[in-house]
Amino acid sequence: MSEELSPEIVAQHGLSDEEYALAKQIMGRAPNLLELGIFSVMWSEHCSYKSSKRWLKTLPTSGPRVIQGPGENAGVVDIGEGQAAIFKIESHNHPSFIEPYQGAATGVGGILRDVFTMGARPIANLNALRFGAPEHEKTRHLVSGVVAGIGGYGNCVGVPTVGGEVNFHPSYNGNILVNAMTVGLADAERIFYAKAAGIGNPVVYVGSKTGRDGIHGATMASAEFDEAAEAQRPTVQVGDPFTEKLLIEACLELMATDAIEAIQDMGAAGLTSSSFEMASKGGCGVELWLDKVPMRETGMTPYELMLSESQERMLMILRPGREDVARAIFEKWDLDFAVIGRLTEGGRMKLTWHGETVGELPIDPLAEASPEYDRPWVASPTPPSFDPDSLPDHDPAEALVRLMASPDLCSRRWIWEQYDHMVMADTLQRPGGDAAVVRVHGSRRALAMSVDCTPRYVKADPLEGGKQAVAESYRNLSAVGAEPIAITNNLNFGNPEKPEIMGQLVGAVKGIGEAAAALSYPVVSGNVSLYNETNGKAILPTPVIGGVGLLGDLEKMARIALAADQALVLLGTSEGHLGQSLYLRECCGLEAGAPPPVDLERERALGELVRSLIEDGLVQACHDLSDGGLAVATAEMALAGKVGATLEGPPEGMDPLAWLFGEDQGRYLLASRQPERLLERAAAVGLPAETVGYSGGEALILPGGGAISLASLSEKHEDWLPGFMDGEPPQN
Amino acid sequence: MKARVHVTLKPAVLDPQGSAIKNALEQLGFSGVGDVRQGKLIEIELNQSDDQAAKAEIEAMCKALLVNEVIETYRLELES
Amino acid sequence: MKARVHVTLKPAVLDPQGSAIKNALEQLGFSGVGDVRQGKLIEIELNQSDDQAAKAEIEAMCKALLVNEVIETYRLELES
Amino acid sequence: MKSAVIVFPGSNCDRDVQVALRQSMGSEPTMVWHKDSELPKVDLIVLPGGFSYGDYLRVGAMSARSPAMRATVEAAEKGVSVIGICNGFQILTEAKLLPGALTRNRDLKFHCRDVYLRVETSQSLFTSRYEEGQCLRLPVANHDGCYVTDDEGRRRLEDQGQIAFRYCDAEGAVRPEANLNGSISNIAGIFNETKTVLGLMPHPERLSDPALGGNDGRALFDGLVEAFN
Ligand SMILES: Nc1ncnc2c1ncn2[C@@H]1O[C@H](COP(=O)(O)OP(=O)(O)O)[C@@H](O)[C@H]1O
Ligand SMILES: [Mg+2]
Repeated sequence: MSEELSPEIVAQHGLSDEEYALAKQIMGRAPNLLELGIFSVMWSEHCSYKSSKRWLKTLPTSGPRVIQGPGENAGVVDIGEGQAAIFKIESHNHPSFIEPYQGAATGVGGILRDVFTMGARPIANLNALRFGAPEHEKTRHLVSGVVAGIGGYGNCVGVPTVGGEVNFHPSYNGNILVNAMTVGLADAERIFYAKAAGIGNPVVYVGSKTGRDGIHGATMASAEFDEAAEAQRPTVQVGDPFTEKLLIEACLELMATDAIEAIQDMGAAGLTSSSFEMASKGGCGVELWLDKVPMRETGMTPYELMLSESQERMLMILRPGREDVARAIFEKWDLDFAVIGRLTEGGRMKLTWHGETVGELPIDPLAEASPEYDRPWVASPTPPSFDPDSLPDHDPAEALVRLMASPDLCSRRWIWEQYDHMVMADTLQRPGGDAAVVRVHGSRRALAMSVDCTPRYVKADPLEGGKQAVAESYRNLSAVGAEPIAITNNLNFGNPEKPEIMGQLVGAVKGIGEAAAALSYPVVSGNVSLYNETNGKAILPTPVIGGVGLLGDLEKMARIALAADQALVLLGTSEGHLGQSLYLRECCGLEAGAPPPVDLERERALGELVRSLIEDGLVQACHDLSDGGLAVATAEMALAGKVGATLEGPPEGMDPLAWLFGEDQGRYLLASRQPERLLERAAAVGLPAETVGYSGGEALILPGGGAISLASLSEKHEDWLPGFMDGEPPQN
Repeated sequence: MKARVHVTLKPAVLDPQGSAIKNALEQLGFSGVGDVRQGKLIEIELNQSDDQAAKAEIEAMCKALLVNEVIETYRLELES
Repeated sequence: MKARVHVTLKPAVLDPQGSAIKNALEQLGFSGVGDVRQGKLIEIELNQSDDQAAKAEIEAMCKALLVNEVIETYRLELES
Repeated sequence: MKSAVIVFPGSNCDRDVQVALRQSMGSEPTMVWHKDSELPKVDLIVLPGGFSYGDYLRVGAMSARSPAMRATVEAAEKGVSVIGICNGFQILTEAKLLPGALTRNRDLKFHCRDVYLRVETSQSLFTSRYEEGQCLRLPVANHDGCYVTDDEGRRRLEDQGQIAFRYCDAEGAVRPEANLNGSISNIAGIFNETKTVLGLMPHPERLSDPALGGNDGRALFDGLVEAFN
């Protein structure tokens, strides 16, 4: 059927010699170009998870609430009253570096499709962003483009963007991270899966027409970066949020009928991976009539149609006789609708072009044979140590201002005000708190959500860093009063072929797994992004955790805003841990020491206590302690409430700066008018709690060093980002 | 003099606005409308009398700012 | 044939895009940049061979949809 | 009161305003598809916020030419009340039911945040439950909220009391600093000459429920219901 392809062509498709040999063995002959293209995308890191699979398998993925764990387009958890939350996070790192606006926008579009393809109406978007050093010449342009792109897409589709996180660090100079998360709501009885069934059933294509977009985008997304990346620019795609909005409405309308047997978005590797996944999950074969695919351009080839990554497309298997119902709905929404094939016996994929067979592959062997590597790894070196006693002395007030105005801690208002975070009129807690809270429409219940990772901890100790990311997520949800129910995760790492990078991945996944198990906080979905390197330099390991929690009654919810005349009660143990702290980095210029250890049993007990205190109405405001420790948490609560606060000195023998800025884990700051009740309740369950200050006035007063007026603190906190972005040339 | 930069999407790049305009025109009853593409028109006053110099300067501006070469191309027009 | 419609804001209407571009160009070190205005370029394929008819049709499209005469004006270009 | 909400492709506040109307009316508004050229007999037609047609070409331009909008224009000419919120306001100007136009925000950015509004008159169906000079807090969420019209147009709006809301500070003072998008004389919302048509950029439906952090929008819908019952 075809003679041997040249080694150059095989190499261009990113297949190793072993992989190519395996491909020939599976085919029983040499693949033709179309078939080779299919192998190359199916076996790319992005689609096959060949480096991470072995470790992902170790994650705890089940629990009483889990309806669907990893393996589908998104994870599904039971939230009671017959409803389910469906969510997932996904990276769009390389495309966003190449073209920030479109890269970020299409990232949002892609994760939305993963969620509504399962029958959920998307109700919230979040994003985890990592940029290079502020002084790097590309950073401003990238921030402005990525933020505009996320807003441009999310605002138009009408899904509120309610939360996220942003870090700046030189290790991301040439390789930013854009991770987008979508949370959706569905009827637990009406979840849609990708498992094809029903020999002879029609394969239906809906959405936008197929163009020559991002051909090889999937392979590019996992090829290590270098300056030559610039040359790959044309592989970037343009998103069409308007069409996506129509697609959401049309799909949900059709899902309300009984027409759909299976459905799958066309994400990375478009028609190839969507048709393969559906057929292999259903254990059947599929025949695709490629000339029937709606095309945007003339002269398109089968190869281009199978590999195109044009956005806003879905593939469905319809039940017999339901074509007209479906067609009518998509025509009503002015979307393309085409029957492009049918399910067949005997698991082969047959591709035809005007009646002539142009490619044929066995489905399961190809899927099963997809490579899985046990890559060599080495434990991460212990970070440089530092001598706490030799640290420069700082005025606490000045140090606090410096931290609150630093790139990683300053206000993100400039960003979230460019996102519509209120559309759908269910946003109970807007950006700026510990977790965003979105009401379950028409009910008294709500979902809390946040994305978290502290890459500097993970770099210093992948295991502790992995645990910490999950623990912080658990804390952020508990701090608003929500029961943490499940997580999604986005593993962003460098080149896994390097043992030290693989060591970071192995350590972080182990940490995430331990924490998820100890906190009954299972992993239900996720995504892996590897080869995040430029010219051989890797990013900080960044395993982002997206957490979702449930609030049974929206009246029983805590916020971070202080009011006057409240006592500040600190829950948890403070030892003044400065290793890897933001204070050490921003005020002492050191990225040193071990990260704060995480005591998972303690985290669980503290979370339960905090939630019960909020539930019982004993807490007027609550904030977990993280970057910047006690002083920063207090300052954030004061700014949110526009009321001052006074903090008392450290326990005997602790350095005041360590007390104020130490980042010991497992701590919450509670504001209450009945502090003694809190102390009793903590003592009753054997957890440490102490009153550390009180609210009131118009200034922040720190032990052993001065006061800062809220007004000036607020100004410094608010001004950094807009100031930094000022003078940014307008984006195309 | 005055320079006109016509910025258009590269031919293979999706143009959602263009297709939306085409559909709208058809719904308004205009027939025989083929492909529609929407681009930008940037008009720049330059105090530069020499055509060659002006051309070079505008081209530098396109590279530096006006054109997103990832997805766009441009055409230049000078008018004294 | 192909029609090009250049849609620009009326002189009296503020053009924040234009001024932002001007500022950015100056920040990038381009000197002698005067007024900058940003408009739209709409390219329409028409299967209409007669220039007069084409012109009339495009003008009708401008009135019906392409141009908001409250704030915009337009210029027409035909290319066979 | 009987009301209809027109759903355009890309509308995304249609459900939000439906909820607010239901809350004030105690009954359901009719949702009308943009392709329908017949409207039900109603007292109030609502054009919701969103990105109809993706905001492509010009905000509101394509929706303004839809069959449902042609019917809306006819109804408005017969005196039926019409309110356009955000994208709905943009559609109303494109449909010439309201003068002027809405253009890109002065700083070129999308703005999503609460703003303060001064109620310029309580002498209308839409503002009867507010006091003249009252200061409201309502969210905006738009990229093209900058209202423009020529001097003569502005004078006409002022002379005929057609300005409904102006951006102001927390104390209710209409100052340049409070003008977040560059709108002429801080205009956030305007009426037609007969005050039967209102267009405004802020979203009353987004703060008509204390659980969402405010209730200043509620009185607008309550006032309409009262007027029509
Ligand atoms: N880090 C991870 N942890 C758990 N599950 C993961 C992880 N990465 C990927 N998965 C799961 O693998 C499947 C394929 O992931 P992905 O290719 O990103 O999905 P899609 O193809 O829908 O974008 C999904 O079910 C996803 O949830
Ligand atoms: Mg998917």
